[in-house]
Amino acid sequence: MSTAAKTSAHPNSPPPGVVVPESREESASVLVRRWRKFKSMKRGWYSFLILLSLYALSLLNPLLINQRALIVSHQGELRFPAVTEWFTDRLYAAKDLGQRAIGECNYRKLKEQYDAAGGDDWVLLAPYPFGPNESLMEELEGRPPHPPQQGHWLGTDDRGRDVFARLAYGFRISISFALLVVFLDYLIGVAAGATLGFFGGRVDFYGQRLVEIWAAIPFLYTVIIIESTLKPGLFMLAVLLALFGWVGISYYMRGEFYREKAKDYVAAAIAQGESRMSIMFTHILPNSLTPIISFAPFAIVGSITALVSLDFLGFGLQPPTPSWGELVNQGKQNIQDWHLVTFPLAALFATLMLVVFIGEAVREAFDPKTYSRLR
Amino acid sequence: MSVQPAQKPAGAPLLQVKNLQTHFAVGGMVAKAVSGVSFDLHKGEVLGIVGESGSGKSVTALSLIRLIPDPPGKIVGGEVIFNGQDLLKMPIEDVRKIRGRDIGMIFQEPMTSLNPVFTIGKQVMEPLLFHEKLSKAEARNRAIEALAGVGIPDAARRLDDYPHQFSGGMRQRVMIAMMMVCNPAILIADEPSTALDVTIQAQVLELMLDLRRKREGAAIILITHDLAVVAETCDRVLVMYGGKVQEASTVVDLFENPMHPYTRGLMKSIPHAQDKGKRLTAIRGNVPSIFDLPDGCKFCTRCPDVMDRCWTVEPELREVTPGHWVRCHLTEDKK
Amino acid sequence: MTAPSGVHSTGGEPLLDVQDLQVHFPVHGGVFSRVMGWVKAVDGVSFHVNPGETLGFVGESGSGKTTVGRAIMNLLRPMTPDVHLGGKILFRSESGVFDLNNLDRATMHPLRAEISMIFQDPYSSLNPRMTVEQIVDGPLKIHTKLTRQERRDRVLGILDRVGLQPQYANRYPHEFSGGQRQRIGIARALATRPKLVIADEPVSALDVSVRAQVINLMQDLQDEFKLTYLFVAHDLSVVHHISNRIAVMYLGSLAEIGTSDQVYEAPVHPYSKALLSAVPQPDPHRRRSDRIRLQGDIPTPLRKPSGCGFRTRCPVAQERCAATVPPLVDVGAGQMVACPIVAEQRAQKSA
Amino acid sequence: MGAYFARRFLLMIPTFLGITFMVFLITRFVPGGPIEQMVLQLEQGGGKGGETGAAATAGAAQNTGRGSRIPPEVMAELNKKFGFDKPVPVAYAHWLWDVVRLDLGKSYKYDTPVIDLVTARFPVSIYFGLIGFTLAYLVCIPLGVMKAIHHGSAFDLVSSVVVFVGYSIPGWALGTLLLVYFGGGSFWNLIPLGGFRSPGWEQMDWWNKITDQVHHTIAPVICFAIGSFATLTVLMKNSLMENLGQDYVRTAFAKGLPEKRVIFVHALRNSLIPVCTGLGHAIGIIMAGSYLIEFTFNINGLGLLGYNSVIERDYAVVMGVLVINTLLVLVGNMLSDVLYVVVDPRIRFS
Repeated sequence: MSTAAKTSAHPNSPPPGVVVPESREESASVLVRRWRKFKSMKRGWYSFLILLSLYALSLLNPLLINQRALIVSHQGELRFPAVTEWFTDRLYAAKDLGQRAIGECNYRKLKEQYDAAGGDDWVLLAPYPFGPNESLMEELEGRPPHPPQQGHWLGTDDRGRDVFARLAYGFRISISFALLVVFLDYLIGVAAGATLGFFGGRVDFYGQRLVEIWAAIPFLYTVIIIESTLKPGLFMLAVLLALFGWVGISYYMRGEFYREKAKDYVAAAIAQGESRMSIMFTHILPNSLTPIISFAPFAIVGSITALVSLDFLGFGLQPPTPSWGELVNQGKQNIQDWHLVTFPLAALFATLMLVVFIGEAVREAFDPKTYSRLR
Repeated sequence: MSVQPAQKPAGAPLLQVKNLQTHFAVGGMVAKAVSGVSFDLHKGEVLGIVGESGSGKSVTALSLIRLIPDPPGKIVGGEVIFNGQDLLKMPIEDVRKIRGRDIGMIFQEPMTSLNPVFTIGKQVMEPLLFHEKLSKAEARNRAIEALAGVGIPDAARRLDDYPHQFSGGMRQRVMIAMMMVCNPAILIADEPSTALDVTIQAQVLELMLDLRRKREGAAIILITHDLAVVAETCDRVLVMYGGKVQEASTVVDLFENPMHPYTRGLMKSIPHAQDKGKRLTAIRGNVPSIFDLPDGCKFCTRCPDVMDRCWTVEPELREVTPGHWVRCHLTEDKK
Repeated sequence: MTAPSGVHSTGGEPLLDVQDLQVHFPVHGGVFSRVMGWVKAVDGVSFHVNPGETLGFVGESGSGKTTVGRAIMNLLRPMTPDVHLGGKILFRSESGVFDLNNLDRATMHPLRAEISMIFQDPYSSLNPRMTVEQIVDGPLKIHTKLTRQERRDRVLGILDRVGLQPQYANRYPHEFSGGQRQRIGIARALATRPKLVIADEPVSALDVSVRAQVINLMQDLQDEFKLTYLFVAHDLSVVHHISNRIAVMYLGSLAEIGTSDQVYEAPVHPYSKALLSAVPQPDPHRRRSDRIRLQGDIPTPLRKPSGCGFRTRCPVAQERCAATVPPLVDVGAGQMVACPIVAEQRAQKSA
Repeated sequence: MGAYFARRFLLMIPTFLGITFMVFLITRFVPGGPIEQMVLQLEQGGGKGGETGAAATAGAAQNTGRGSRIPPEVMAELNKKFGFDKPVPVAYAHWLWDVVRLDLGKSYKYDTPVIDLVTARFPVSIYFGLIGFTLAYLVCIPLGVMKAIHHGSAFDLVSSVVVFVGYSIPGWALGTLLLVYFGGGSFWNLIPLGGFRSPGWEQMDWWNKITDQVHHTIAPVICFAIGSFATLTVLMKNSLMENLGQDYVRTAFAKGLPEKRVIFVHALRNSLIPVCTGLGHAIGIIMAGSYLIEFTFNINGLGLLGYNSVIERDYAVVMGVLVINTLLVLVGNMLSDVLYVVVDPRIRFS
């Protein structure tokens, strides 16, 4: 604490050499203190770091896990098939790179071909040179799904696609999707809850009735019906899930707004002539976000689960999008192929576990409760 | 060392508290909420414990019957002698037999201190069923009696009502009935009237004092922050600050001759009708957090008469005049 | 109503003249949440406040004293949908007399610089996410055209005046004790140099040793800035100490109003008498033996007794008290009492 | 309070209308509907059943464009049969009127009244759902109470890990794992691959009937239960711990009551309030779970019926299942409200 605080807390100044105990807490906003608290919780913090780096890494999937080569040097000319495909969707035909085949170039074979030829041409493959949607049926022996084996540690699915590649891409999609859904959930939920809680009265009464009606919709079945008929893409699916996911958040938000609105700092803001918008957004909103924020990781768990469940039922993202749920569905059809169920579920489980750990830590940081006991 | 009243009542004290220490551990810091409180409670007296927030008065009261929430609290030392036994060393099961039967306790918040899902009757009957092993019918009659005794109209019918059907004042009456239904020897009241309106407060305090009429020799410990309430109801008073008793004497003596600078400051802080219009004499500074108490005298940071040694040496609680105990270096010098 | 002259009263026109104020809160119920009844929190209250004086408002919980303050601040309509407000709240501003009860937001807005409020709870009345400077700067930002630096200087000046070091400006409310927080609240209330300050139980939540500091501070500031206070509290001794005049409220109505000494030393209304006799005295020699014990609880404002609200607990109640709501009657020297029975007794005595 | 229930009850009506109308609307305007299905069948020479599932749907969708080979009279007749000749509100009103008379229409696929299909499947879903939920409550309430009482102990920490794990595994995911590892694929053969009962159950003696039923019940019920396992346990624990810190608990101790009585009578009674009121909402959760778990274990319940009817565009059944599902959710919500009133006197008397 600064000397100023000292003089006020102790109007009598102590004689030299006498140390008066002081509060050690330094000045920091509520949010900063909560962030520090979160960081101090090791399990949650490390889970957060792990998940964050995995997600960051997965954003680079096209450079790490891809059947297309990173760099091809053909007749002195450098080409970057992976990057080109990533940003422009352009593919290189086999014959352009000197491969005797029809259609797109197979870079693994191209590399063998160049290496065998021993010329100046060379290929730099991705670290894991198989793509998520690439069928390996021609290269692998037997009928798909192939069990785990050398080069394909997690085996292939029923169309001969590499399971690891699909898992990795599925991770990226699952997390992105969940973040999008939760963001939309919060957008709708906060807006609805804040409106009801702030205006109260009749707005609240009839609004609440509408929300109750909405909440009584059998969510999963309705989504399945809509999914089966409209076949939306990733963004529309996220919107669809968000449309059914915001209700819980709006309840929380409404309650918080009611609670905060009754506090005198809001009365003070009205008394000094703040505008309604300013009261809502700069005064009440920041103070009512606390329980909502601590709720977010669990909302993410819910969204990931919802996506995987829908994929499992066959009503999720459109094929051939790499998807964990779709793999599990295949596994359910082929129960002798244990790897089709085990690996995606392990990935799902590990991911959710990390998020749950983060959630526990966030909750503890934002809403610490000390439970005490009497006897 | 224990504080004695000026005129020693006959017989041994009803309750003896010796060097009570209760600490709270929060976020790696330890707060010495109560550090070495000693006093005697005699039959038939009303002992007031007065102090501001953080003075340790409530924690002292709760520690007497070991109602300290753990974590974060812990009674770390001292003795509480009742009927020749140390309540702090007794098995907790035995303390429970004393709670509610021999020592009753009333809390500050009437709105939350009753169980919302049980009827008033059930809650008032419980001590009778457990301590006196009465039959349900007997207990019911005694409960009706007790409720009528605290001025609840139509008690027999209201027995089956739930707490939320009562007003705050009425709930506090129920609380008193519940804690006095077994006629305890000691009633500890922790700010029993603070949450109530003035007119209700007067009723509730009077009801409590009625206990002495009902049971001869019963004593009351009244915890409050309000010196006026002390003046009106108590026989003897302890003034607490920073987890320690700073001054103890009879009420008359304390108001006529306050010796501790803190007590004097408190008295001057209260507006008196005769001094209307004049500035109040305030104590400077703020009540320190119990985590940041000074090493020496706990009041040294705000004391108008502070001396160098006050910062380092904590004064002893000394009997300055018969029955009037003060913890201050200034009174030591006087002697 | 003729104005009893206050001690500090400068005479002339009152700063605030409240006429027959009514605040009724709706009680909703039924399938479509219709209004099923009204809580008459304030039911026909008239009083005035002279410039420079302090009018104390006392009463127990549910008496409506806080609601009066909030009605003057025009806080009720934005906070409570469907609230019914009746009567007039005439405020003498520099730019004329306004009825605060019938102003739209835009017209009210500039007046908010002239009336401000100090709240009871030093914890909930400060936004926990704002620094002290942001809090005190709030009203300045809205009501003045000062530059950032000018505002900052002014904020630091006010903070200094209420006894807070400038280093505190960047701290958050949770880093202060109750007394310090209340100083921040006072600084905020004074930022725009208002004329009228409504203090809603400003010292009730404070420790005794800090309470006196804040009372002193408020009195010093009143002298320095020529403030007029409407001081709402339940602690009679504090109200008596700080007020020129005192109004006693019971169940939404005024029971008695008069100078501070009149009400405190010689209350006339049975309720004021009971209230005063219930106040414990900090003097063991003056223990009350003559305490007037009121029976029962304050009725809920939802089911107010007919006629005089106090008759259910009143020691002198008669049958006729149930018939009509007693008006305030002058019982001499400007002391007004809403009880025909005691008023008649007075008249007989003096006759 | 009467008004409260009247309001809850009245609310069920717009809710029901809103949901059914929305879905009704959707079934109207999307390709691949029942007409296309019929057209497809007519083109293929009629006949019902045969190829089902996604393949048939895909075929139907492709065929929509060239349905012109069907004579217009036939098309008109088909349209009339499904009410497509009327404007949507009128058609909806007709449908609604039928529903009120408990006529949910006829499944084109099974050629049976929907109401019969639904009533036949309904007990199966409820059987698994109820057992699963009862199991969850039986495990979670004591577990939550134990965790609250021994908060911070080794037991609490270890069981927390179990709870976390449970939270991170969706029920159907556990189901597929059980099937792969214990369903006789490449590992153990302990549980049947699904179904409600073995074929030929009717002919078994009573002992085999029971063992067969239990055999088919265990895995799905575990999956049902795990869905609410974590939330329920944590809810119970937190609720009890919160109540143990309340003032009235202190009062109860101050009265000298034994610890057992304070915890198990005073605090527990209060902490069961949120847990009890969740019971009604459980019906909605059971229904949602039934789609996934009946699909996983191939159990012929309401969920699988709904799933298949969606795939086959059997809209009469889709609407029928939706009606039942919605009604169940609404009744469940109502039940929750009733329970709330029963367990909390504060609501009862206000």
